[in-house]
Amino acid sequence: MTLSLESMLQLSIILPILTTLAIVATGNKPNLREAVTIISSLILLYLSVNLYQGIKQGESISVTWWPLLPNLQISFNIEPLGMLFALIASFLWLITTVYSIGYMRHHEEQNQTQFYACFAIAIGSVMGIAFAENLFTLFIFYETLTLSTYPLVTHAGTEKAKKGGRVYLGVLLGTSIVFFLLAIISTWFVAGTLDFKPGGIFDSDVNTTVAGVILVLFIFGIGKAAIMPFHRWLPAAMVAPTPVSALLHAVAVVKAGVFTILKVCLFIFGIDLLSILPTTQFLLYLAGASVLLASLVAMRQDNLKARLAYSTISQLGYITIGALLATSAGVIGSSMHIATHAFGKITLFFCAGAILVTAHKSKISEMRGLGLQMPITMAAFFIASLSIIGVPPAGGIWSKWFLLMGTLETEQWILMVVLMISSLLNIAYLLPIPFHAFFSKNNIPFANTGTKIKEAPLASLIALSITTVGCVVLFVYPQPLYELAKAILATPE
Amino acid sequence: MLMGLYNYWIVVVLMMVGFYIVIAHGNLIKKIVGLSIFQTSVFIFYISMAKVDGGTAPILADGITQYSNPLPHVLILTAIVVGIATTALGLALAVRIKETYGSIEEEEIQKKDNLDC
Amino acid sequence: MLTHLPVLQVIVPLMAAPLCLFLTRSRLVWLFALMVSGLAFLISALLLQQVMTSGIIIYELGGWDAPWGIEYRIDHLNAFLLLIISSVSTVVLLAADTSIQKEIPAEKHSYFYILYLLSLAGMLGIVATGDAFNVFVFLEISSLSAYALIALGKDRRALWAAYQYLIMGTIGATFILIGIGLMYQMTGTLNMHDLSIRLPEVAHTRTVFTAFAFVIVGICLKLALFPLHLWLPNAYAYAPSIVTAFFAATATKVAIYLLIRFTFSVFGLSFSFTALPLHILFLVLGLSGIFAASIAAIYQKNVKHLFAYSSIAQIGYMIVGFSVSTTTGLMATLLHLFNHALMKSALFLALGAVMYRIGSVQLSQFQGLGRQMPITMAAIVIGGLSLIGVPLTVGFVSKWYLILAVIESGWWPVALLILLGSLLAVVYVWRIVEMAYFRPPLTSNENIKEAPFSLLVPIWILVMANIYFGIDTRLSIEVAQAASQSLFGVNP
Amino acid sequence: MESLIDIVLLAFLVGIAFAIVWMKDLLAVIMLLGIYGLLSASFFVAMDAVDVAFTEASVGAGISTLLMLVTIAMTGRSEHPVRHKPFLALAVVIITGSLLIYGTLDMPYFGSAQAPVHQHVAPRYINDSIEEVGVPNIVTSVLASYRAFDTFGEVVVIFTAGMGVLALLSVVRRPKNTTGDKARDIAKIDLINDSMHEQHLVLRIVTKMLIPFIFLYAFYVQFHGDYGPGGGFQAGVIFASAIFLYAMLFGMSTARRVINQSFIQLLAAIGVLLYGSVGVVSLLNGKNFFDYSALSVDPIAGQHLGILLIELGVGCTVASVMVIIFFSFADRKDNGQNLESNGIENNLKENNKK
Repeated sequence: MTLSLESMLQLSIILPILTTLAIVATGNKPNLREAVTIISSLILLYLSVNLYQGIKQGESISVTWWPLLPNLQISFNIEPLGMLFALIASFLWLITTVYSIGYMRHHEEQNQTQFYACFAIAIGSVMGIAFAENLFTLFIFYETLTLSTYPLVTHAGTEKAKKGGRVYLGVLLGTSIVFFLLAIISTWFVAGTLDFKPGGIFDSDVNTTVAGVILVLFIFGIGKAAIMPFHRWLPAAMVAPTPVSALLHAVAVVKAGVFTILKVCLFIFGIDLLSILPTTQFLLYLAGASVLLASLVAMRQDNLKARLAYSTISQLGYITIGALLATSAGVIGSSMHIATHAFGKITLFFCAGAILVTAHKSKISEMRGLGLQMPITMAAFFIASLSIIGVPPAGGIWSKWFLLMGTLETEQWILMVVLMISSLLNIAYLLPIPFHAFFSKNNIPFANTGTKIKEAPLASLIALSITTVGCVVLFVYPQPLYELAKAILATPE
Repeated sequence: MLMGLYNYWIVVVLMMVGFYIVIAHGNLIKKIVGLSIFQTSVFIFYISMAKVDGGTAPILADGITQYSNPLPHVLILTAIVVGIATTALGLALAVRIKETYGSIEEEEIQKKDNLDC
Repeated sequence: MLTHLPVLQVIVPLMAAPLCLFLTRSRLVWLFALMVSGLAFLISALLLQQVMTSGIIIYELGGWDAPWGIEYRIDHLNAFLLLIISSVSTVVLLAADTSIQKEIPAEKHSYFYILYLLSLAGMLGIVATGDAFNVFVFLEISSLSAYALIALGKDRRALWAAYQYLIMGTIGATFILIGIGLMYQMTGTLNMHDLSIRLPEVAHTRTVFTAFAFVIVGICLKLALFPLHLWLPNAYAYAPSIVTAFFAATATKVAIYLLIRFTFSVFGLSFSFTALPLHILFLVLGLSGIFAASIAAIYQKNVKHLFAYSSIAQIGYMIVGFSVSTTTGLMATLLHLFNHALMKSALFLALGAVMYRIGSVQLSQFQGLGRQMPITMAAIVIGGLSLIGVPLTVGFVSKWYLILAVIESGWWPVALLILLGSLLAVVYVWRIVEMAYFRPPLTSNENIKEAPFSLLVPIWILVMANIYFGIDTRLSIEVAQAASQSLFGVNP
Repeated sequence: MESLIDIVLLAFLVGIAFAIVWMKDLLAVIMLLGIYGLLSASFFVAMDAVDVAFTEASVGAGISTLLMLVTIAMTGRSEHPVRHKPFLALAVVIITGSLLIYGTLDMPYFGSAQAPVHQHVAPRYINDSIEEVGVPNIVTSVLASYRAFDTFGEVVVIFTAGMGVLALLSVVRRPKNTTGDKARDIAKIDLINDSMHEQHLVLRIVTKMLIPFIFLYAFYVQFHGDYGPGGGFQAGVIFASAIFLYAMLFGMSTARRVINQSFIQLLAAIGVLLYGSVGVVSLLNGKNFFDYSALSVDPIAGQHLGILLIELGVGCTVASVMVIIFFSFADRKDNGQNLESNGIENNLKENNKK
């Protein structure tokens, strides 16, 4: 079967939507339904890898659909950053699917068909975001992503889920309608185009105040990047089933946010313009504050998922900082951090979910000694924590290294200190968890079960092992990732 | 000016009396009466503008050269019909309101509606 | 026959209405009315096509040339409106037979269809005509039938709402009549085109100014422009569902059409916007309408009330686009005219389905409906998303142009306010979503099933139109642009 | 002299209008409104608008007064005093009024032949209508030919009102109207008739004699509209008023037996259709809608025929809709009293006591 790269690109967006239909059609037969999901996620991964090969050979792949509004096409084009995002997303979708089959069945959740269907739409939207050729297309998929994940977040259907969903939708839809859309229309008005172009689309003599305001609108508008003060939706979304949280935090939603920020910084404003805008510095400090504050809040959380959520907010700040630094090191660091954080965070969430379904624990204080019961899970947790902190032998160190380089290059000393402190805080709030799980034997709430090993469902276990291995691989063999990240800036002008 | 516009000024007063009855009175029948006065006054206004000094009714006859303008007459014929149609419908509504609410006073009807809510 | 399309457009439903009395069974009357409305739709589509290819069509009634006779003058704007009205009417009628079974006593069914057709013909007549007084006559046809249709609602409050509407509507019509009289007095003509030529000579007079003010206020009453909107919520809430769906989509649109026609074509842009400070006036009224009505919508207990208030807010958007008075602004208004007709008819028709099954549209009755009537509720959700302005629905398209128009004029804070207004829409739409999906069904509603097929089909035709015209915007944008440009005197 | 009449009439109108504001007794208000209508009709005569005066007299003073009287018979005749302070209403009225006064300042003076209304459009009607339409009454030729479409709209408006009133007020006839019931109904009617005979013998006999003349007059007005004031609308109203008179004196049930509900509805529809079909015929003959010259070889003859037919349509619809409206109100009233006071018999007893 020889498909042109263009049709592969289109297929990778359409496939998940077709999958949705298939899932709904096969809703009554769980086995068939999940087989459909797995097969299509395999195909999607295959498509992404092929596209990646194409990109590596320097081919340019772009497709234009139809103009939604005059001169505003829905069109797609693959560049390295998008490719990177698409690869991560399609790979992790496969893993998450495997994981959720174990999780959902074990947990006996209701409405699983709705769950898988929305899941597939969400991935389709992510693909659309990753490959979008212009801001307009990106925005459309950005919104479909928000809406398709809403039923996932409120899956439980309880009063608490309703409240969480309210915040989730309120913040994401609110910021995107009020700020993001305004920023897009303003850009359209000022620059006359919305196409992503290396080096930006604004004229060199553009009024920097106006551009600066637009930048602020963008950063505030992209609520998915969870920059404080628009971060509330992330902890609120923790009411979702764990695979959803994993998806939100590692794969789809937050990554779509920071990805969009990177895209906007690089291809709408361009590094050169970005560095002279009057508001950049302010936004950098805001992101820095976000990093630090979120870490501090994370320390105070006893609920594991909530702690991980705040940790995510803090890590997203890193990526935003990298994008706003407007240096090559910063950009490389940011893009690599998308990948390394994705693997690290998804592992952590998988572990949290595994603990919940197996030991029915969600509070950190109750997890002492759990390592004896669930050694593989807790070991994976440990390695993933290292990746988030940025210590060998996990991939996180590389991205953090480049980010630090970026701050050094631009002599942003305060931010450098912020990053360092935050890493220390990471240690303080992540490492005690596996540590206590393995070594706090005195205060074991599991005394009656003894040390009998009772691990998570097999599917979940496989999934979390793979992502853990991924963390390590990213440390040992970061070359392809680095190449891809470097290629982002090397795109011919 | 006084003689030239006197007619129109009176018409304005008539219109406003009708308008006042519509918006200030609470009785549904009275409101429709007000509407009638309001509309009839507008008719008077139209007909006034059609008049020519020394003219006669626009029915062609020998020996007459000056006729009043027939167009406003035509318009007002239509408007009168519209007026009676509105009045009939309004009264029908008032009758039904009386049957279901037991009153044709605005305040009492509002009060009953508020109780329903 | 093609040359007679303009008059057929109005005459067909107008003469079909009395014919209904000759049919005995209400099912037959329905089929007949549906056929007639479908024919009107076909005619309007042909008309639009004719206008798009060959420009303005003039039709002299009675063979008398204007200004002595009455002429129909179809340009892009009219043709667009005719299409909106006749298409919505047809789809809504499709659902009528089923819906009115439960809302209107059987012996009144034929009157219902007669009045419906008269109302349709009245609105088409207002839009098609090029004569100011003829506007008044057809305005009354459509209004009188509207009062009666609203009064057919089950609740006794429908009577009171219809009465209030009658009073307000008649005041509005009389104001318009006064305005037309003053214009006639200063120019001697009633033909709109002729007026637009003769008015500039006397534009400086106080009489013309007064005429303008009266026409505008009269239209705004019909338009339910904030703060003259008080008649609208109850009228929409207590009318039979079919009537609400039809009027919400068309009645206020016709008033907006009149506003545009009188300010742009008859009085002329330069006069209209200098005689009265329309820019700032309509901007302020539009924005306050958006906010006041959206906030009121949030607190409604009756979902029909809720969407009625939302309609007032949406009128605010159209008025803001109008107040910008640039080609883009007007285009945004026209697009929203079309798009809002699609949204609201879909939503109110879906409420009709709920009414059919439950017999009430109180918000509290929506508990658990997401499970019991999933297809209907999905329609309401999509309609709601469109109302919010989510991409890939029609609501997004019009909002996009509105913001663009506002930014083009440099009114940045207004853009922000408009977007904030959309957030309020999120709130009121989501109240329904949460009620339907996050609560268990009421015990009294346990046996509620999905709405019958005959209701779902028209609802989903409209919902699909909401999505289709949100994705393929060529038709609506092209027509709106052509209409807007021709009003500004630019040759498209 | 003319202006004196003018001033006196207007002064009367203002006086009556203010009196209506203050009156609390609705019966008096309605009578005053009737007088208001009559006075304005007289004013229209003074303004040379004879056709309008005719219509206003029959409608403003006649039909609408009658309808209002029937209505207050059902709703009660006293108005509650206005409790809230009418300052807001007063302010709105004063602002509107001042705006209008402001608008009058640049108006052409009353009666001035130089006014634009007499310079543009109208001259053609006055000068050429006799050649183009061939009817001496210019109002008729404008109404029925130049602006025939407006008049068609007017007929439809009245038809709409008829349908609206029916939709609102039509009384559900019980299907169990078996022969026995019918017999009882007839007996009831006879009972009323007898009692009426005793009471209003003179009135009834006079009415019986009058009715043919009223009909005759209606026909005269109907067909003479081309030459003098009058036409389908006025004729229709006069025709209907004869029927009202009959119904009032002989009782609704008797009137119902003479005039069948569905028949009268169809008649209303036929009027509209007759009017419209004249237009359709001209369409089919390849001319524009309502172009009467298509109706005959000779354009003027065509105009005459067209005007005759549409006036007939107008008369037909107006008369039947007026009857429909009046009957609906009157039926509703009887029905309401049925509910309140155990049927007609009680009323009869009351009447007999008097």
